[in-house]
Amino acid sequence: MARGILGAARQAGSVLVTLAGLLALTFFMGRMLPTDPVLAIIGQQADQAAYDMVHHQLGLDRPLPVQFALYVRAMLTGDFGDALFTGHRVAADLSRAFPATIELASLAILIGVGLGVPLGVLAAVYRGTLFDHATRVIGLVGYSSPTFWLGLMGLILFYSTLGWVGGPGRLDVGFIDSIEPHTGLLLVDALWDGDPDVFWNAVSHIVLPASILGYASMAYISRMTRSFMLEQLAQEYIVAARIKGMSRWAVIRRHAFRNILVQLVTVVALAYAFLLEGAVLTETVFAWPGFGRYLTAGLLAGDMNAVLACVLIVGVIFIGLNLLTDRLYRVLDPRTR
Amino acid sequence: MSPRLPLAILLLLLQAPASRAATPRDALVMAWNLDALITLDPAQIGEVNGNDIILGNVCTPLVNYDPQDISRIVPAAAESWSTSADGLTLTFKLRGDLKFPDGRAATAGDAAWSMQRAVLLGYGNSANLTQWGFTKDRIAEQIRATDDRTVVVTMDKPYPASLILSAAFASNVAVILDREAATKGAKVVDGKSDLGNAAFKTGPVCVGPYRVTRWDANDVVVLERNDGFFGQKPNMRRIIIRHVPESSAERLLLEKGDIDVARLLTTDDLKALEANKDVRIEQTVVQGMSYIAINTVDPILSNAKVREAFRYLIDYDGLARSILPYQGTPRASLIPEGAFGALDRAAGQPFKLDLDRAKQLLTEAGYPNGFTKKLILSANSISPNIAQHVASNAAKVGVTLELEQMADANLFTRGRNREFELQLVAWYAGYPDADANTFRHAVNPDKRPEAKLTMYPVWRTGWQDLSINEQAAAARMEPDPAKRAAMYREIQEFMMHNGPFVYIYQNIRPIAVRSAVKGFVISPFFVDYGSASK
Amino acid sequence: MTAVQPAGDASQLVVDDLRIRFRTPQRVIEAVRGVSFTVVREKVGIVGESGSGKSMTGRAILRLTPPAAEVSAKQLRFGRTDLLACTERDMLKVRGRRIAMIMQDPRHALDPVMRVGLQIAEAIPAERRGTRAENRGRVLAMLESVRIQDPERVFDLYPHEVSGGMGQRVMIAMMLMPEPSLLIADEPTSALDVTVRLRVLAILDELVGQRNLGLLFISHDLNLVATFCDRVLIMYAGRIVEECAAADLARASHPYTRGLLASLPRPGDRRARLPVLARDPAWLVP
Amino acid sequence: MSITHPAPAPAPGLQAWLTADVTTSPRQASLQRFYYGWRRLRGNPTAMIALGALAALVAVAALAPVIAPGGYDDQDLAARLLPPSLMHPFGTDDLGRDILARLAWGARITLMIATLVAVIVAPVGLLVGTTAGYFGGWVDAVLMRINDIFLSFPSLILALGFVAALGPGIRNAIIAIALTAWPPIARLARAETLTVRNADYIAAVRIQGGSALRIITRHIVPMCLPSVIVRITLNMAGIILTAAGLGFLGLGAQPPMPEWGSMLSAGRSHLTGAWWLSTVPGLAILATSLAFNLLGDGLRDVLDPRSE
Repeated sequence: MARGILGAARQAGSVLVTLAGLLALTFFMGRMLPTDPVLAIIGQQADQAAYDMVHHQLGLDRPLPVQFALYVRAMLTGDFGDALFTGHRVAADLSRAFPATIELASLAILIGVGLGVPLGVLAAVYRGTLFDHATRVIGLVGYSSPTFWLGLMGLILFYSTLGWVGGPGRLDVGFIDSIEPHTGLLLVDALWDGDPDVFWNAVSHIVLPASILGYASMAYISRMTRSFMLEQLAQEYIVAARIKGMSRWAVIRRHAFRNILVQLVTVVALAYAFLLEGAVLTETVFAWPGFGRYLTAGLLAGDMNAVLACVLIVGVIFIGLNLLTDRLYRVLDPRTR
Repeated sequence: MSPRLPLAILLLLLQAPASRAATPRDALVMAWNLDALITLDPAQIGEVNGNDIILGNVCTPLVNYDPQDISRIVPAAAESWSTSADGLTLTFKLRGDLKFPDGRAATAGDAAWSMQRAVLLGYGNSANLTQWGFTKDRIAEQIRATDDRTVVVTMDKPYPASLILSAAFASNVAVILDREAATKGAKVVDGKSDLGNAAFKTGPVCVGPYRVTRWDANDVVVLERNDGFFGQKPNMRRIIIRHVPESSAERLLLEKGDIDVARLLTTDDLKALEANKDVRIEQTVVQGMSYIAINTVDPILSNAKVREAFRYLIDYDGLARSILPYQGTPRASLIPEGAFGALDRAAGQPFKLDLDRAKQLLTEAGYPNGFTKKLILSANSISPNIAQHVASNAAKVGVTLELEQMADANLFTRGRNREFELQLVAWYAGYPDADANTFRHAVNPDKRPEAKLTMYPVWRTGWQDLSINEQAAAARMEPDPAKRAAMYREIQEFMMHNGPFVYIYQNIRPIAVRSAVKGFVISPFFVDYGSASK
Repeated sequence: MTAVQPAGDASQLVVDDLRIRFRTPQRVIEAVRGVSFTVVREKVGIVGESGSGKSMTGRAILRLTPPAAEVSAKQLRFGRTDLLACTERDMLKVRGRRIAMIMQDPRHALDPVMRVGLQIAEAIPAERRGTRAENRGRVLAMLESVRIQDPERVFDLYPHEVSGGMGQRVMIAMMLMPEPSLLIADEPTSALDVTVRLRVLAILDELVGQRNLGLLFISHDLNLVATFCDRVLIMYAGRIVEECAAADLARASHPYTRGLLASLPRPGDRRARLPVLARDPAWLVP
Repeated sequence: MSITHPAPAPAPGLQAWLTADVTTSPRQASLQRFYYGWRRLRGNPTAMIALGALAALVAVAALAPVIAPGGYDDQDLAARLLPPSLMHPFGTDDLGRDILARLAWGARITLMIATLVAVIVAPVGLLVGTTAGYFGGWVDAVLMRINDIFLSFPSLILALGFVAALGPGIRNAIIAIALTAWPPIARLARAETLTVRNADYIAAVRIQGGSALRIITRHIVPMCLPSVIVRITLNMAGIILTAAGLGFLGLGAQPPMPEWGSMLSAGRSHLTGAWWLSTVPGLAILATSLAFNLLGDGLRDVLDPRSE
C-alpha cells in the first residue's frame, strides 16, 4: 500500500496527470449526483422561472465537457467559485476548514509517531515476548476500531462523565472571536497572541480527537516499524557491529534505526494522508469545523465547487507528501543519491 | 513572533488551564444544526435556520404576529396601516426612528425597494408576494414609497386585509434593507445586477435589533446588538449560534453549561433533560406538517382506496407515546392547528391504526396481496423511525416499503422532479391561515409535467381536483371569516380522504434552555433572541 | 561474571565438546555435535562443506548464535574467560577487543547508510577514543595498513561505493581496530572474485603475522586452508572428523578427507570424471 | 542441559506423509507447505483466537433465524430503549427491537459485504494487475495511471463519493467499496507478474505459441493467487470499517436493515440515555475487524520468510 500510493506519484509529471484524472473523475461523478445544487440556492418553494435563472447562472445548462473546461480554467486563475451549500466563497471556507484539519491531523501524527515508533522498535527487539504480543494487540485494536465510535465513547467518558477535556468544537464559545486567526491553527495563534486561556482551552478541545486519530495511526506506524526493524535486525551488518564490540542497544540506535528511517518516512507520510480519511468521521462526531466534514457535507449537498476544491487539495497534499518523501529519501539513503 | 514565542510558551507553562467557565454573561449561546443554512439574504432564505436568525432578529418586518396569539397582527417597523374602501390599496405608515446599524435613517424608499427586490430576485419566498398578484414587471408601481414614511401597496384583487398582512408583510420579504449598501455591493451577472444578493448572503444590512458580524459556514453565526434600534433594547449584547449537528453533543454542552440554548435535541435526550433542574424545555407547536407524499402518477398509487389504506397503517397513538413527544402532535389534516380555519384537534385526526381496514381497502382496490413501493426520506431527526414504523405496519398487510434515506438537498430534488413513489417530508406554512397550505397542498392549477409548477407540493404528486381549485379561490376572497372557516373545513375533510398526502404529525419546535436564561419569548413564527436575559 | 580458570596463555582459545542445537516445532536439529579444539597464536583452519556447522562454531565462540540456538560445551574458554559463563556485558569486553571476526560478504556486513570511515571508528573501544580528529587519524592509519591508497577518500565513501575487495579490506580494518588477539575469519574471500582474493589473503596474513594474532580460518576450500594455515580441522556434519598439520594433509586418514582430497582437480593429470564423494553414515557415530 | 537427544520420530500415516523430508509429488509438496503453515499458524495463539471468533461470527450469522425467530424488524413501541436484561441481553432500540436479534441478523450483512467485495475485487484486481504487468508498455502506463487516480485518494472519501452518486443502499455500498478496494490488489498482482513474466517457463509457453490470454490465465494468475488471497484477508477489516463508516453516515444499508454501522449511528442520539444502542454494535464491529486483523497478522507471519 505504502509503495502503492507513494509510488503513484513518483514524478510530479505523472502526479499532475493523476490529479487531472482525479478532478475529471470527481467532476463527472459529481454531475451524476442525484442532488440539484440549484435548489440549495432558491429554496424548495421557488417557481420554475427562478429555477431556470439560477440554473443558467451556474452554467449547468452547458454541456458537461464545456462545464469542466470552464471550471478548470477558473481554477487555474485561483478561483474556486462559490460553495452553494454554505453560501460562502469556497476559498474562504477552506481557509478556515483546512487549518482546523491540519492542526488535528498534525497533532495526531505527532502522537502516532511518538508512541508508534518506540513501541514498534521494542516489539521487534523483544519479538515473541509478551510485550510483543501486547503491543501487537493494542495496535491492532486501534487499527480495528471504528474511529467514530471511539470518538463517541471518548466524549461520554472524558467530557461528559469525567470532565477532563473540552467538548465538541475547537473552543468553548466563550472564546469565540477572542484571538486573531494568523495561521488558522488555534494553538499556534494562541501562542502568537500569547493568550494562555485560549491555548489551554484549545488544547482541552483538541486532545481527545487528536488522541483518537493518533491511536489509529500509532497502530499502523508501530506495526510497520516492527516489521521494518525485524528486517534490519536480521541483517549481517548488525552482527558485524556486535562483533566490533558495540552493545545491542547501541547497534539498534546507530545502525538498525538509521536504516529503517528511510522506510519509516514513507509510512509516516502515508499515515498522515490516511488521517484525512479518519477526519471525515471524527470531525462529524466532534463537530470539528474541518476539511473532512466540509467535503462530506459538500458531497451530500451535490456542491461540485466545494467537492472539487477539496479533491484538488487532497491531490496537492499527496503531491507534496510524495515530493517531500522523495527529498528525504535522498537525504537518508546514500544509495539513492 | 519569533522573539515572543519562547516567552509566550514559558508564560503558558506557568499559567494553569483556564477553567471552562459558563457562557459569557452578556451573550446568548445557542447550539443548532446549521447544515441547511446557505444564505442570510432575507429575499433568498428558504429554510428554517436562516428564517429563525433573520426574521425579527436581524430584519424587522413591517408588521408582526402577536407572540401570544399568532392570528393577531401587531405593528413592527410600520406603526400603522390602512385599507382603502375598495380594498385594493394598502397603506403603511412607517415609524420615524428606523435606523440602519451604522445609524443612518431608513426610509419608506428603502422598504419599498426591499420588497421590489425580493420579487425581482425571484427566489423561493418571493412567492409571499407573487401569489398575491405582484409581478416582476409591475412591482415598481404595485409597491412604492410616496414619502419617507409611507409605503403604498396596490393589489389587483381586494384580498382580506388580515390574510395578506400576515401572508406577505410579516415575512422576510417585507423587511427594510439598506438600498445604498446593496447597490454599492451589487455584483453584475451577465449584464444583470444581483441587487446586492452576493453581498447580503453573508449578512444583510437591515433595520433590526441585531446585525450579523460573523458567519463561518458550518461553524458559527455571531450577532451583535444594534444600539440604534428603535424597539426596546435587547438584553444580550451578542448572540452566538454554534453549529453542533449532534443531539447528544448538544445535550452534553447544555448540561455542562457550555451553551444556554439547545435547538437540536431528540425526544429521548429531551426526556432525560426533564429531570435536570438547570434546564427547562420550551415546546412550540409550529405551522409545519410532516407527511408522506404519494405520487399519484403511479398507477397503483393513483387509486384513492390505496392512499386511504396508508392512513390506517399509522399508529398515531403509539407514535404519540413513543417517538413524537417533543417533536410533534399527531394530525391528519393539511391545515396545521393554530392556523385560521384549521379543524380542531379531534376532527383533524380521525384515523387510527387499523390493519384490517387497510387490508380491506387494499383488497377493494384490487391489491389483496399488496405490492412493493419505495419510500424516500431524510436521514435526519425522527424521519427514519417514522418511516420504519410505517414500513413494519405496511409489511403486515403485504405492502413492502423499501426505505431510502438521503440528505435533505437530495430529498427535495427528487420531490421537485417527481422522482419518487412515496416521500416522507415536511412543509412549513408561510402564514397561519388555512389559505397557505390550501394553495400549496390542494390547489393544483396545472398537473401536466411540462407545467413544472415545482413549488406546489401537490403538483409534484401529479394529483388534481378542479372543484377544490375553485373552492380554494372562493375561500381566499371570502370576506366573512365564519363562512371562510366553513369552506376550509370542507376542503380539509375532502383532502383527508382523497388527497395525495398522508399527514402524520404537526411539528413541535422543542427548545431546551438553561434556567439561568429568563424571559425568552418563543412563538411559532418568531424566536425573539433579544428578549432573553441572564 | 567471569569464571576464573587455571593460568594459561591469555589468548588461548579452548573449545571442548561444543554442541549447538536448534529446536523447531517439527524437530531438533543438531548443527554442531561435540567439537573440540584449541587455538593459540597460530593459524588454524576449519574446513567443511556448507552446513557442516563450521560457521556456527565461529559464532558460538562470540556468543552471537541466533536466539533459537542452544549452545553447550564442557569448556568454551578464551584465556581465563569462560565464555559460556559470561554475561552480555562481559562479552562486550571480549568481542572486538579480544576476539574479532571477519565476515563473509562486505556488501552485507557493512551498514549501507553509514560512511565506512565512521563504521571503522565505531570499533575503537571507548577508553581509547579521542577527539574526532584523533579517531579519524587512527582510522586512516588503519586503512593504510590494509593497503588502501588515499584513505582520505575511502573514509567518506558509503559501502555501496566500494568494490568487494576494498570492502573486505575495510572489514579487516574495522575488525582489527579494537586490537583483538584472536581473529576469526569466516570465509573471508569466498564472496570476492578470484583476482582480488590473493591480495586480501596476503594482507590478512601479513597483519596476523605482524600483530602475532591467533587466527581461526573457516573455509570450504581445502587447498586454500592447506596453503594458508598451520593446522587444519576437517568438519563433517557438525563433527570434527580429522585434525592434522597442514603439511601432513596429504597423509590424512579419514575417508571423508581422502575423498575431499581426491576430488581436488590437480593440474597435469587427466581423468574421465571427478569421483563423487562416497558418504558413510558410520562417520556420524563418534 | 547439554545432552544430545534424538529428534522425535515422525508419527506414521498422514502425519508422516505430510512431514516427509522428501516429497514424492508436487501435490504432496504444496500440501506440506500448507500443513507446515497451518502448524505454525496454530502456534500463534492470537491468530487462533481470531479464527475462533470468526467461526463464532459465521455460526451466529447462520443461526440468526434460531437466535431471533422474530426477525430483525420486530418492533414494539411499548418496549423502547429497555436496558440489557435477561429478556433482552443487549437491550432494545428506539423502536423496541431486540438488539441481540438485530446484531445476529446484522452479522449476515457484514459477512455478505465482506465476501461480496472480496469476490468482486479479486478477479478485477488480478485481471488489471496481470494484464498491466504482462504487456507492460503503454497498456501498463494507462492501467497504472488509472490505478493511481483511485489510489491517490482516501478510500472512505472515494467510497462516499461513489455512494453519493449511485445513491445509498447496501448494493451500491458494496460496489463503491469494491471500486475503492481493487487498486492495491491490482498493484500486488502487477508486481507479482513482473517477477514471473520473464521466467523461462513462461518463455517456453510463449515459444510453443501460447496466446497472451492463455499465458495470463493459465500460468500467471495462478502464481499471483496465493498472495492476492492473503492480501484480501488483510483488507477485510478495512472493508468492514469502511462499510460501517458508510452506514454511520446513512449511506450504507438502509433501515430497517440491521447493518452494524447504521445501528451505531442510530444509537448516537441515545448515547447518554441508552448507551447500549451504540456501544454494542460498536463492539461488534471492533471485534470482527480485530479478528480479521489478528488472523491476517498471523497469516503474514506464516508467509513471512523472516518468521523463522
